[in-house]
Amino acid sequence: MATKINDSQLAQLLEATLFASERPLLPDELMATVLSDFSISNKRLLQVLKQLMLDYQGRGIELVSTASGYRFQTKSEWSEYLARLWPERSPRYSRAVLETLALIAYRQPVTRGEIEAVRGVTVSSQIMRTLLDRGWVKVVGHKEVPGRPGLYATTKEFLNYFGLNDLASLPALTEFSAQSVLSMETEALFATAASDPTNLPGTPALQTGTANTVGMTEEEI
Amino acid sequence: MATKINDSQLAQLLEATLFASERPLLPDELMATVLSDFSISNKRLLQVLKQLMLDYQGRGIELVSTASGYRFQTKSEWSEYLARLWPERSPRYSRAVLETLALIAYRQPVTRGEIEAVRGVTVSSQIMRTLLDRGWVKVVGHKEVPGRPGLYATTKEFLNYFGLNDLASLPALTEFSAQSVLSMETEALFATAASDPTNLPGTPALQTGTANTVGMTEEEI
Amino acid sequence: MTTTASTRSAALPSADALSPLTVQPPLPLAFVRGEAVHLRPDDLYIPPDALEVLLEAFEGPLDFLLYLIRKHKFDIVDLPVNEITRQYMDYIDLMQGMNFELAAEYLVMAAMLAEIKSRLLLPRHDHQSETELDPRAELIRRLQEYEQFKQAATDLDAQPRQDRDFFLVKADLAENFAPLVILPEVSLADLVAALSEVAKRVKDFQHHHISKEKLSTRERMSRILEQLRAGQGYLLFEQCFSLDEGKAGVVVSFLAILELVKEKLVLLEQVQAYGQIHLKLA
Repeated sequence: MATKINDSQLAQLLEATLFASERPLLPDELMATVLSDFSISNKRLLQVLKQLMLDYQGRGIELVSTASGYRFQTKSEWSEYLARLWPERSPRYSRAVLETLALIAYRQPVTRGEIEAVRGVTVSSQIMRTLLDRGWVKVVGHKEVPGRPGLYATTKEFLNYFGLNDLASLPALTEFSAQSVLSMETEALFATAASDPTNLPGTPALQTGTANTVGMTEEEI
Repeated sequence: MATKINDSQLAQLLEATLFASERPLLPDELMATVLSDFSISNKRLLQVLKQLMLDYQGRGIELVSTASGYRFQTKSEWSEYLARLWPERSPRYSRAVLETLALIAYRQPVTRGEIEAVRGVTVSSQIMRTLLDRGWVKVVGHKEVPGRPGLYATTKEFLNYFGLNDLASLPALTEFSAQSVLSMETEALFATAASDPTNLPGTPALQTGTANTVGMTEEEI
Repeated sequence: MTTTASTRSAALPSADALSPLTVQPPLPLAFVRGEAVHLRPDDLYIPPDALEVLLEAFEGPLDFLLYLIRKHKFDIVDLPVNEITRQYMDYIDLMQGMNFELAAEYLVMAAMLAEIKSRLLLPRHDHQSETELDPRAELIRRLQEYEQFKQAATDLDAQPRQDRDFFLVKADLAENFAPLVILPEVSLADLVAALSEVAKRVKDFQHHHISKEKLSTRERMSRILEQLRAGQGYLLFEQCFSLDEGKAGVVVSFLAILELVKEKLVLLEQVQAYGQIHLKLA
């Protein structure tokens, strides 16, 4: 190609350039690099760029003009889907997070101070934020003591996530008070769960306990 | 958007995806990520991709299918101009590198010794290093002969880099028959020599050539 | 890359031009097989590195032999060993005469050519079968094979290549793009394990007998507190009960209210006897 270029060719060259470039390009930069062989007025360049913008209406990407130059970008309506191309895996929850969650589940409604009293360590704001952001716990009220601390409880999403109908379906812990028994029972729970994954929660071992308790409750009424 | 998506929207989403992705994407990968919410048949996906390819005819970029999937790339007619944006990107490769690469591509898996037997010269470690560093070849095993030499094969990156779907898309090996004509290269050579009798060693013409060749050798990788 | 190829090959004629036979200068600079080699004819200057460059122009003895064959329009399968050997030797001798260090492969090839030539010179015996291998056969096969890959290398180089013939493209992401974060998985077993960890650490934990009833009550406590918040801090006593939950539900709600009052989270108000009872956030 000589020093002449028609509008269609110019549009193609600009398109290829702006897509291939890692950063936005200003008209001056285009003139100084890919267009240096051609004598193109600034006005014509801007016209062709404008036409390019129109060409991409109704497509999945658009040509935009920013302070640092022209660049192609994806249309905002597809961002949600594009996010799935690069999912970020967040790290596993720490023991502190799991313990806090367990205490909120079993002792709700409960204040942070009460959790700290049982755990024997401070519960950081970060831990509470993690559980609140996950949508598993929420503040259901405030305790009328100095400072009016928030009372935390688990949410419906918490029950849904763990496949529970209600909190009563959480594994019972009454029988686990003795440490040795506790670990054995836990092991049994895991073993049963592993052999029959469809039966969680409420593995046979657990169900016995549950049935007893619930049964008793009903008879007591 | 629910689980329904029309062809135009699908084309837009694919367009946004393939432009946003840093690497080519296979239909399966598209299905598992951006399209996971929709129930789209493989046939429909391929149809829309084909339509997208057609949409970009007459533009500065094109949608192509490579070994690692679909990707957009600039049309080759603009490479001369685009190269000005990244003068450092396009290294030249020596004949030794190219012959070695060709032997690995067509004869894989192949040992260095086997390459040397065909080329009639030693294949330097530098040549193998260049190809390995480039990610175009890799050691896929070892030949069970004394010394257990490495067996070389080409990689997916090699195919992607050369815009190929698979090894079968490589140019067919030329069969040089008994009556094989002079290669065009050699013919051109004689034409030049004949038309320019001054083109003897040491003439300015050769010197220019020499300078070029030497310079090139240094640039070559 | 095609430009590179042609630039390279443009230097090739010099190989022939350098042949010692065509130059007629007064002062030979070297003697090769008795013949004078005049590297510096009157009107020409040879750059000292020209021969070296020439050597580098070939990818080895096979490449050079191919060049000689093609130059003389010989047929590979009809390899005229005498002529090729003569030319090859001239070249080698010239190089050695110039004290250039030749790659060993060139000398090996010279020896092979000499051997083929001598075997061809041997008188053929009548009893030799027609099928006996032509001493040239192996060399011809290698030349053909090499030529094939030499061409393949050229073809490969002509193949459109990334960053030379095409460039990869990329669009930026829209401003509203937010990465998808995959949250960690937790199992019920993890929760039980976590609680048992706490239990192990805290001795008096065993005094907190957490039973099913207790749990139902505590869950109901949470729910009532929520209802209270939704109702601006007030709730009718009856609103805490739902008939379709049956007696069990009523009992759980009642226990929850009592517990809430006990924990001073909720106040009960009754303006007049037998009047409506209100729950009020403490």
